[in-house]
Amino acid sequence: MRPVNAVIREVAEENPTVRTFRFVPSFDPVPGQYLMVWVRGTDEVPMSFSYQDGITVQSLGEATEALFCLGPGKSVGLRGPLGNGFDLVGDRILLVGGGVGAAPLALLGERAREDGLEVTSLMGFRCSSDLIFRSRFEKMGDLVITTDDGSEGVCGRASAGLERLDPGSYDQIYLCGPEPMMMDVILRCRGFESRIQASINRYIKCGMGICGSCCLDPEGIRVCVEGPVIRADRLLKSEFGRYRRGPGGLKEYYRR
Amino acid sequence: MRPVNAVIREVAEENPTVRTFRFVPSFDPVPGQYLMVWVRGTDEVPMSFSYQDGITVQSLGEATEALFCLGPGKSVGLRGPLGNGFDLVGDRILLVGGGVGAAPLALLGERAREDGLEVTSLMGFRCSSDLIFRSRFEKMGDLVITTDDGSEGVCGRASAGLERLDPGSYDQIYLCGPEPMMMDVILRCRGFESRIQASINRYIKCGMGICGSCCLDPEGIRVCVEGPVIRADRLLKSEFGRYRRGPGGLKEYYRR
Amino acid sequence: MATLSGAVGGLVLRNPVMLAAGILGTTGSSLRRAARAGAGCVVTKSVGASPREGHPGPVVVQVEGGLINAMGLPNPSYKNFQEEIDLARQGGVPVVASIFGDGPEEFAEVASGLDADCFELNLSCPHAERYGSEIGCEPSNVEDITRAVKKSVDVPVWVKLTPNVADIVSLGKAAQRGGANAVVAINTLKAMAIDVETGRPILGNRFGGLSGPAIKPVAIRCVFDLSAALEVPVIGVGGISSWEDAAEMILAGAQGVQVGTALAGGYGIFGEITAGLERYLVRKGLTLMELRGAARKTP
Amino acid sequence: MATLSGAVGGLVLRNPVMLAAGILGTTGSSLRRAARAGAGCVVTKSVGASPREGHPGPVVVQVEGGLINAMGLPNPSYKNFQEEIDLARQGGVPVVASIFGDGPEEFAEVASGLDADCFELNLSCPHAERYGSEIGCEPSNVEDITRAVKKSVDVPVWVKLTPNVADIVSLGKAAQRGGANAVVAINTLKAMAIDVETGRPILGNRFGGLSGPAIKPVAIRCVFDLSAALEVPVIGVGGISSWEDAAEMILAGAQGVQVGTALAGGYGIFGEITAGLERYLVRKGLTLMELRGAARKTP
Ligand SMILES: Cc1cc2nc3c(=O)[nH]c(=O)nc-3n(C[C@H](O)[C@H](O)[C@H](O)COP(=O)(O)OP(=O)(O)OC[C@H]3O[C@@H](n4cnc5c(N)ncnc54)[C@H](O)[C@@H]3O)c2cc1C
Ligand SMILES: Cc1cc2nc3c(=O)[nH]c(=O)nc-3n(C[C@H](O)[C@H](O)[C@H](O)COP(=O)(O)OP(=O)(O)OC[C@H]3O[C@@H](n4cnc5c(N)ncnc54)[C@H](O)[C@@H]3O)c2cc1C
Ligand SMILES: Cc1cc2nc3c(=O)[nH]c(=O)nc-3n(C[C@H](O)[C@H](O)[C@H](O)COP(=O)(O)O)c2cc1C
Ligand SMILES: Cc1cc2nc3c(=O)[nH]c(=O)nc-3n(C[C@H](O)[C@H](O)[C@H](O)COP(=O)(O)O)c2cc1C
Ligand code: FES
Ligand code: FES
Repeated sequence: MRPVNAVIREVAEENPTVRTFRFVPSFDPVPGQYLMVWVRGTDEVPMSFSYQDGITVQSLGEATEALFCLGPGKSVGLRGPLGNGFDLVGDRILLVGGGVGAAPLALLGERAREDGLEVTSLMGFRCSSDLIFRSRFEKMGDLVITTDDGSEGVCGRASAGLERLDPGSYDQIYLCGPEPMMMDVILRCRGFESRIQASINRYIKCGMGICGSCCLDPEGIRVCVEGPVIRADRLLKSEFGRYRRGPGGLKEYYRR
Repeated sequence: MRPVNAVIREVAEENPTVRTFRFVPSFDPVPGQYLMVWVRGTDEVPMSFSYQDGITVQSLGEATEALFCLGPGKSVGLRGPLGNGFDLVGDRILLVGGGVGAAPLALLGERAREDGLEVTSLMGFRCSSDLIFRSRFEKMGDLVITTDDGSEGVCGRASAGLERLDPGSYDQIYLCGPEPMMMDVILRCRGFESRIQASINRYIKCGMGICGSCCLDPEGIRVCVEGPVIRADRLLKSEFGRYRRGPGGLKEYYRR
Repeated sequence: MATLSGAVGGLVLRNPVMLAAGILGTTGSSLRRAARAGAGCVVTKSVGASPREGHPGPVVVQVEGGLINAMGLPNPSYKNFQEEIDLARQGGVPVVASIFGDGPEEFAEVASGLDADCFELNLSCPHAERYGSEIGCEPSNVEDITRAVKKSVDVPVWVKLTPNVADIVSLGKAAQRGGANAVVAINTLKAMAIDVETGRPILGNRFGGLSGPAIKPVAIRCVFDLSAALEVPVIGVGGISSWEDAAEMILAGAQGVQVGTALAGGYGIFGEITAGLERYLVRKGLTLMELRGAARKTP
Repeated sequence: MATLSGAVGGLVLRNPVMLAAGILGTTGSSLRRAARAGAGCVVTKSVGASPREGHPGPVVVQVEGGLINAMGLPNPSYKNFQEEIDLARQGGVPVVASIFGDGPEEFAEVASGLDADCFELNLSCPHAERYGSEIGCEPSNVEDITRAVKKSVDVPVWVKLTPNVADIVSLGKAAQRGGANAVVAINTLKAMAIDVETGRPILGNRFGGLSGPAIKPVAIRCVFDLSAALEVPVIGVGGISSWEDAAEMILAGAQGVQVGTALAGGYGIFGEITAGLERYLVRKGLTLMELRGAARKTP
């Protein structure tokens, strides 16, 4: 399938560096699936669905900055929904997000509520002005917020907020956020890794499982098609949390 | 679709120059549809279905002779069913065949009987030893046979036998045989050409309506896909009966 | 209402969507039918100096995304072809005679022997010995043959190029030097299919030319490169089977497009493509001219 | 039970079905996974003298019958690649390092810097300036580069050829003269796709290479021609996505086959193809050797 032309219907500023783009047409994604967003003239980058018809983007570099220059009426090319999304399991679930990682979890939580599940959310941000999707998460059920600077909610990382909850009591935990934060949460949940699903970030180029850019050591999991949602027990046996690869395949280690 | 490999299951000698080849696999043709028969190493030629799984072939030249060298267990490549077959119309029908043109009519008549139609057949051959499918036609209903030399049935061409019948009394007449014979029948049935369907013969190469080898003047009817069965009223407005084209597109006129 | 009419390679056409050479082009009546079905002009089957029956069958084999053909240039020779052109002209659109030969003299002989609205030189058929791409892959041959035909006729001359080379642009430049009014790209890609059950090449001629959607990305690329490098217009052909394909080809730089293999779906294709193009131009508020080559202008 | 094992281009393989260059070949782990999934050997992503990030996206676009890619040879350079090869070797099959460079010296530098079971010289990538087919369409370059690499390593050297030329056989002969142990054909066809809504070339690099079923008939033809003309074995690649495709390629004359685009359907493709080939050989009562090039022997 060629990229589908999608017109930007609406842009919402979620915080100073994060915006939500809503498109026509809409899609039918499983929460956790992603789109390859072709910002014409710049690059094509992966973005998770935060709505059926939308993505929520943090401005980071060339492609995201170019996207931020596009307002309603402008268009992008979209390939998707791609990859394997989250699998809803059990009756009581916990969402743990960090920063823009809240995006796919918001869509997941809303889907879970529609299905009658009980949803608790733990969302970490750097500071109160970084908060996104507060009302979406509040509508779903309990929401614990953490901020690095304590300007809102619990002071500390999302993992700090975990102490206020009983993670073992949830049927399933869903993670999305910076890799060290996700690794931290997983390590604090040793013993029930198999009940944790994480949407992870790797360099996605082809999005169709052939170029090899997104593969996880040592199994060679193709994140773009077998992920981006992967169970924590598999992640623990992988490079996850230690390094990822850059666009040319060079390993980039996380600082400990 | 590439040519399907078909194994010859059985070869029956219908008369000294005509043989029936039955294949595995079988097909699901509308009577009147044809196959492109790839006699490997020689040529690919069109042949009408005379059975669901068979064709009945007159040895004429290179390809048909090469086919005659193949016995049970040997294989050919088949493309089909191709083209538009006969359309069964009404309750009482007449089949008029000449020589190996009896082949598609035998299959048609059997199908008509299954559907409860009344079938009369008029079949012309050169001499009694040329007769094919006598018992198939006899089983369907009335059968009038003509031979050019009078060695069996009515003496003369198939059209001569027409005088024994009341062609206007049939809901539909189905023709297949040498072009002058078919033209003769059609001309004798002026007034109800629109109730006559004829399976005609043109140089078929691609069998898919693109090469232009089979086209009928002056409308440009692509016999390979719009035919080989064409209604006589359309034929009367065409080159039919006057000329056909050879493999290079040269016109070959029929002697009158 | 957007208009599709305009000049294409020295002809004035009601629309830029043509019947490609060798497709339903052996008889005047099938050519006329294409014209009546909406083609902007029609190109005949390639005709040569003497009658040819073509290769033994199979002459076509379907493959994924297209088909391979090795018709072998069957034709009744130019000496028997004028009546077909005359009949085709009743369709009301220009009739382009596709011709082939083994060198400048034979090409000129065939062209001089026919009265047509335009000639398209087949220097690109990949499966006929001594003809087509066998001579057409050499720029000097392309130039000489183009010049020879230009000298012998006073209608536009188009040169159809083969993609089976490292540098199709050098062929286009040779045609331009020879005086071509347009180049046509592409003819089929050298290809082959083998029957797995018997190990036998399927085509009677063993080799053939690949056409259809499979080759469209190659054709788009050739047209893009040619139209960037040449002053004469480029006519795009290869895998066009929808208005989107035609638009893509025009965006790449084509002044006109030809439709071949897609005729397997019937003559309705001309109406579909022209109607689709018109709607598209209206929706975009663009003229055909503005569309042409627009892909080269994007930053 | 028919055996699929045998010598291919100087290696002894358990089966002749390989992972093609640039497909899931950036990391040792994905290469090892292909080996464990049943590949007879694995070819790495092409690596060069210095790290490259590749072209901006889109780097792939799906088209009818295949896809066009313009990855742009992203790779961490040979200096950072040995650990990937070492890990890949745990898959238990030979690891072929695909390498590229801008001339004989750079090719030799890269080859000397890696310990692999075989080298495949990428003289055919159609979308990286100064590399691949830009140099690989000249027989003299092919010969010189092959010779230079042969001198600097003592494992087999394969040369991967571009089909974007008038005469791929002359490239194959050049590789043979240079001492190649096998030639690999084909790399992708020069191609392009344009977005109809915006008129923009879709690939970040504008141009790319067409792969997948669309190009199989072209690949079959190249392999048929090469294997008829060369003494060194030919390894066939292009559009293979089933055992029938692999058989067709072997019938055309291939000693081994490589699978690329079909990996989009998952690693299971290796098992499917080898199982299918085995059943086919048993049914036909043939050995792999008897199958090879059988299409050339039919009358
Ligand atoms: C499955 C998946 C879902 C994602 N969902 C979101 C989301 O919902 N919202 C959001 O803001 N971000 C999301 N990202 C991250 C987003 O893709 C990158 O932020 C974006 O690609 C940055 O591109 P850039 O050109 O602006 O930055 P650049 O300056 O090119 O790069 C900045 C950093 O972004 C990352 N990056 C760049 N290109 C890619 C790529 N092709 N694939 C993966 N990472 C890349 C790298 O870590 C790089 O260092 C997701 C990533 C993945 C893999
Ligand atoms: C739709 C259709 C159905 C047919 N069904 C039958 C059938 O059931 N039984 C039967 O015996 N014959 C049938 N024929 C005729 C049959 O195709 C020819 O007899 C056969 O092609 C002769 O081939 P050859 O190589 O043996 O003879 P050649 O020596 O090549 O030719 C002998 C004559 O056969 C005709 N012929 C040759 N090739 C073709 C071709 N590709 N297309 C059409 N005519 C050709 C020409 O008139 C030619 O002069 C049918 C033809 C058509 C068009
Ligand atoms: C059956 C067939 C016959 C053809 N005959 C000719 C021909 O006589 N002369 C010619 O220049 N091109 C010939 N071609 C090539 C087409 O004109 C066209 O260049 C090619 O098929 C690519 O276009 P398509 O993909 O739309 O078919 C033929 C193609 C086919 C499929
Ligand atoms: C995404 C992608 C990346 C490729 N990278 C390389 C490469 O690095 N080196 C190379 O020699 N060929 C490369 N190729 C070409 C393939 O190895 C192969 O020759 C081509 O794709 C045809 O085979 P296929 O149709 O099975 O894919 C690449 C192909 C694709 C699709
Ligand atoms: S991004 Fe290409 S394999 Fe995953
Ligand atoms: S046989 Fe080719 S168009 Fe009918």
